[in-house]
Amino acid sequence: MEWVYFGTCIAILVTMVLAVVRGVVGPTIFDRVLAVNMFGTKTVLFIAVISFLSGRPDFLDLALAYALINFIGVFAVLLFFQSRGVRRAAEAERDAGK
Amino acid sequence: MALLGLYNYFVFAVLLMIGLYCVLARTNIVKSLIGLSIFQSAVFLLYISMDKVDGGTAPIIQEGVENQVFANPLPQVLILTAIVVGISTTALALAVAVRIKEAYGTIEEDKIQEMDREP
Amino acid sequence: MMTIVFSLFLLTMLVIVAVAILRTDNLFTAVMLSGIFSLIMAANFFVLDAADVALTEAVIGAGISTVLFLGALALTAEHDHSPPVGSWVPLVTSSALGGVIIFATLQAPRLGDPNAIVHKHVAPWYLENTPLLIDVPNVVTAVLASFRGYDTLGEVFVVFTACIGVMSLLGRVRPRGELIEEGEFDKRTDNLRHHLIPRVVGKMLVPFIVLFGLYVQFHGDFGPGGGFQAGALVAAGIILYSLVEGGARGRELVPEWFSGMLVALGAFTYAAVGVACMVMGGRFLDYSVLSHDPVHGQHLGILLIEAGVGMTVAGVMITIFHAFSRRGIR
Amino acid sequence: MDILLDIASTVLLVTGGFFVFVGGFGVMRMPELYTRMHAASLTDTGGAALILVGLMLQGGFTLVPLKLAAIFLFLFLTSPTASYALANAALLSGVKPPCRNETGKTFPGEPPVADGPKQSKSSAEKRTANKTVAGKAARKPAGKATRKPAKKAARKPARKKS
Amino acid sequence: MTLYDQLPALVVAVLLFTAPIAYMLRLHGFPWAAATAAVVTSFAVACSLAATVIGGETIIYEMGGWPAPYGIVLHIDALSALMAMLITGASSAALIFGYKSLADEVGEETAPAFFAAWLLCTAGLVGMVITGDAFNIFVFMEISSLSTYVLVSAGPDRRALISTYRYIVMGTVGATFYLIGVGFLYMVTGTLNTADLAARVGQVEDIRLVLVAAGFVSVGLAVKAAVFPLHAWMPNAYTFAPNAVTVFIAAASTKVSLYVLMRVDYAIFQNSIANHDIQLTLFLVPLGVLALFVGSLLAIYERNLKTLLAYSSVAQIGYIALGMAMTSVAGLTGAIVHMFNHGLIKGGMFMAVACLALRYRTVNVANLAGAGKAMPWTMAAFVIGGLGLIGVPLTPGFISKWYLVLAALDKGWLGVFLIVVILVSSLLAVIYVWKVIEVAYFREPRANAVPVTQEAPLAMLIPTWIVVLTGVWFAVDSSVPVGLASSAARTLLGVAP
Repeated sequence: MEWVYFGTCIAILVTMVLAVVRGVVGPTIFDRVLAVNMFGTKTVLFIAVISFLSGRPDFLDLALAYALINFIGVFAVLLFFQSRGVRRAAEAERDAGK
Repeated sequence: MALLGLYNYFVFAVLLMIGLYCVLARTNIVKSLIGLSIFQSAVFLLYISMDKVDGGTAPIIQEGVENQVFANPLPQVLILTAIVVGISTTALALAVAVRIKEAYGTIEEDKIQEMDREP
Repeated sequence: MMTIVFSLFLLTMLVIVAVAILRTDNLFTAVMLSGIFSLIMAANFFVLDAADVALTEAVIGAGISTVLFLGALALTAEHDHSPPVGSWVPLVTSSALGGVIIFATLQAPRLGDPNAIVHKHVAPWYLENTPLLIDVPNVVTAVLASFRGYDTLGEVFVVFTACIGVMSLLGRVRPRGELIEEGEFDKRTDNLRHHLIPRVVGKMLVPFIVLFGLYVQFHGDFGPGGGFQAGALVAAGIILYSLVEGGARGRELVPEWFSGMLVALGAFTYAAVGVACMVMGGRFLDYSVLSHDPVHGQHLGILLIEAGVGMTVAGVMITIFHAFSRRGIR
Repeated sequence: MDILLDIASTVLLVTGGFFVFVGGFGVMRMPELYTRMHAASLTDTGGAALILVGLMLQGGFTLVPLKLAAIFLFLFLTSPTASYALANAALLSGVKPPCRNETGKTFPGEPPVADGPKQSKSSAEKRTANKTVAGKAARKPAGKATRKPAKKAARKPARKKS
Repeated sequence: MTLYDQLPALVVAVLLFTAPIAYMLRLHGFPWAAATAAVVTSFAVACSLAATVIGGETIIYEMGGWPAPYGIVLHIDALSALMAMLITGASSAALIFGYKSLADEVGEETAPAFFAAWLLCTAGLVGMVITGDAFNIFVFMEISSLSTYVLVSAGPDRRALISTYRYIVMGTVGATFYLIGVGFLYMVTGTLNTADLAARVGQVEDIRLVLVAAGFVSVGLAVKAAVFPLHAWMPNAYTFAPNAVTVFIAAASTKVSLYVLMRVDYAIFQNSIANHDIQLTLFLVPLGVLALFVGSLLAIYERNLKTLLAYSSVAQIGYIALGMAMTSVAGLTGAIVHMFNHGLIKGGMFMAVACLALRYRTVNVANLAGAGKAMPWTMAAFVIGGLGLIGVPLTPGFISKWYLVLAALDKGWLGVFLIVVILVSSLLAVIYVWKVIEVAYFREPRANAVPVTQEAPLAMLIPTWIVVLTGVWFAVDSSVPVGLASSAARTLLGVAP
């Protein structure tokens, strides 16, 4: 069973690398957000599998925490874009007023 | 193989370099702060690399399991402290950055320096 | 062996991400990448058997830090206009630094060496004596709260100081029009109320996050967790609510006087436990005197101070978040 | 019995790992944002589900499968929501699926499509609907044009935006 | 356990305990009162500790009742008691002094936060000097630094913000360097307790990591202490902080980092690294000499009085570095006495500057014309402080320079060179002090300037003069600081008293 876990871990790790590459390459900022989100999910899985691999399944709490936390970041990003759109519109209006 | 066992420390050194370079070379305040947090994270890596023991597991004692090898709990405790210290510094510095933006209208240090030079 | 393979992957990614952070001019990208950076770091901590640290790094580094950076970006600027080529001083300094460290660590014990001095001197004592003297399964909690409780006291006060600082820097402006009509909410930019799915799912998750935070708080003696992680998780729950429903609603849920009070009260609890130990005839922070049975006294002390830590951290994170989000309303 | 469980979870884990990898590959290779999102979000949920169920079979009658179920539930709720939120933010900011780029010749600087938010909202009424938007976007450039121009068209406006 | 046994913990505990209370109870005037009461109590405790340890004994207080290498212990000897006295004394003097000026500069709404930060800053500094644990020093260093950032950023000018930012960056980098050094030390010894470290570092076979650790710790602390090339954050931070804050941090905060540097270098590395005294000399003498010249010259060309004094501090830190570099009892005594005396001198001078700032608003030297007549008492205090900086006999500066010269006499040609340097830099100090005196006493105020006729209020003058006279008293009868310092120097060097 160990080797199956190990293999799964490696698969997840490779995916993580791919996500990181996407995050680094971009090109849009949304690609990076996507990479962060995907990376978060992969981390959850990675930790879940590894806690079985090391024989301490009681550490699944961590994976749970990651799943919850990962979500908040995406919300913050959404809010950020929303307020940025409004801010830019306001700036444009102000510039037009000049 | 011997070098592989030291890989953690090398990465620690590289991250430290990147962090310090970012702090020193960038004039943008927020960017410098991101560099500063990398710089601090690198130190976490140094400490946590020390705590690992071969065949060990996290230092949480399980009932009914004999002869377990545990990782060293002390560096973990220190780094728990250091992480919280790090976020405190970052939060404070970001608050200062926001105030700087409000007071100067920019967060580029070189521009601020120019503005201050004019009487 | 497996550890080394995993570490190889994770650490290399760490370096790649760090270089990318350094190279990008877009601050938003940098923040996103530093979120990834924290997650990799946390995964690496977990691989290196530091479960508590991994939890903290994930919650604080990837969660709260990202939110704070985004809040600050919204209030400052998104682009880094540093001149592309600076002087040679930073480059030389940092390369010298790296060179020195690599030179020195060539003699460091390899990763996981069981004969390293680190594992021979103080650490075994903690592992042996925790079951006898304190009797909690999580040795990290025991060291954190009791053996090195004074450090943790200091740390709580560091967080407290940060909160004071952020409040005195960003708290002076009173927001105008805090009382808002129901209809006004949808026009404001600091909430996600018109996004149906995120709103429903987000609000649904808030109680679970808070509940999970409480679980981490009180389960910290037995598994990874404790006051810091719990405080940060509870704060994350409240922050999620504020993101979805807007800062004003968030401040209705947890008023600022309450979170401020929570901060001071938590720090006060910790210091008061220390003083109480002195009054009852022990040393500062010597929980053994709190009860007739030393081990039971330790349990009681750890419970109390972890509660203090949790309160402070939760209060601080909420206060800081509110200070940033309120600043955005003009 | 044990061996059956082992085999079952091996199968699940291996397929799960494969799914996850395919997702990562898709995110790497797909030509533009929405298609990548499609690759990521589908396999995120699918691969995660398989792996978590595979682990659940190994957990025995303890708290462990329960925790795994909780993680599973959370991922199932949060992952699509996150994808929705992301797609919405991208659309609001003016990153458009390439099909529109080819026909309408939109260019950077133009305000976001007027029906952008509305459309994504109506499509969000059903969780799957939002995926089909991305799915269509993925298929079109592959079917119509050769791959390279589609890639270019998608990247050009995007790069300036970012 | 009697109260007497608990004193070591009380020095810090009182301050930490009061900080949240001062923050919570938002009554008018309460935060200031609570802070003052706590700081004065802590000062009293520090004095009684100093009385206990002046004979050369050491108090070990086990935090939480856990013995030394496993738990954290407080370690109080003559040196740490002296420093604790200096810090709490400076803090209480500055608080009492600042009752009026802080009320102007800080404002009612931020007062609870400000005074809580003040308490925490004092607690952090005291915690750093009395602890016997290398990592604990880091934690308390961060408490004191974060609260100093808060205090500095409370300054009225917008430049206070950018100075705070630079201070944060430098301070964090310094603290992180220290943390790296401690990490390496832990790697080779497996312990964090300073006494245990000192014993075990000597047994390390391969010295490379220890050397690098020593380097990191020293550089990190040098940043915090504003030792010459790393002083960049200091002048602006001093200039734009609220006046009472400048009094406090100028008197206490950099000294604490110097203290830790001294402690770590002498207690831990001196015994374990061969030729460490030569390395220390090579590291500190050039920096000290450069600091003396560069600091003094910058002070001569500076127009703002607060910045001028800040550059003078850079120079004075050079003296302390020189004293440390000489690795002899006399040299160390000189360095320690100078930490104490410079705290008194600079504290008094910044108090006088704060009085001037109250009436003149801008403290550009050029604006102060006629101040000698308008504010005779304030200027007199300033002049006495200035004489102390120069090192005129019967002022505190003389005692410390005397010991430095005595130490240099043992050092052969290097010593002669150092004596020349000390003399020249004293002459430079004459120039920058005279520059101020000349304007204040001998130049007529400009015609269009608003005439200042009022002396500073008594509530500020009395603390100023108390500090100045204490300085003079310790110069005339120097037995207390010199006694504590030489006993401390002997302990550090491991020489029997």
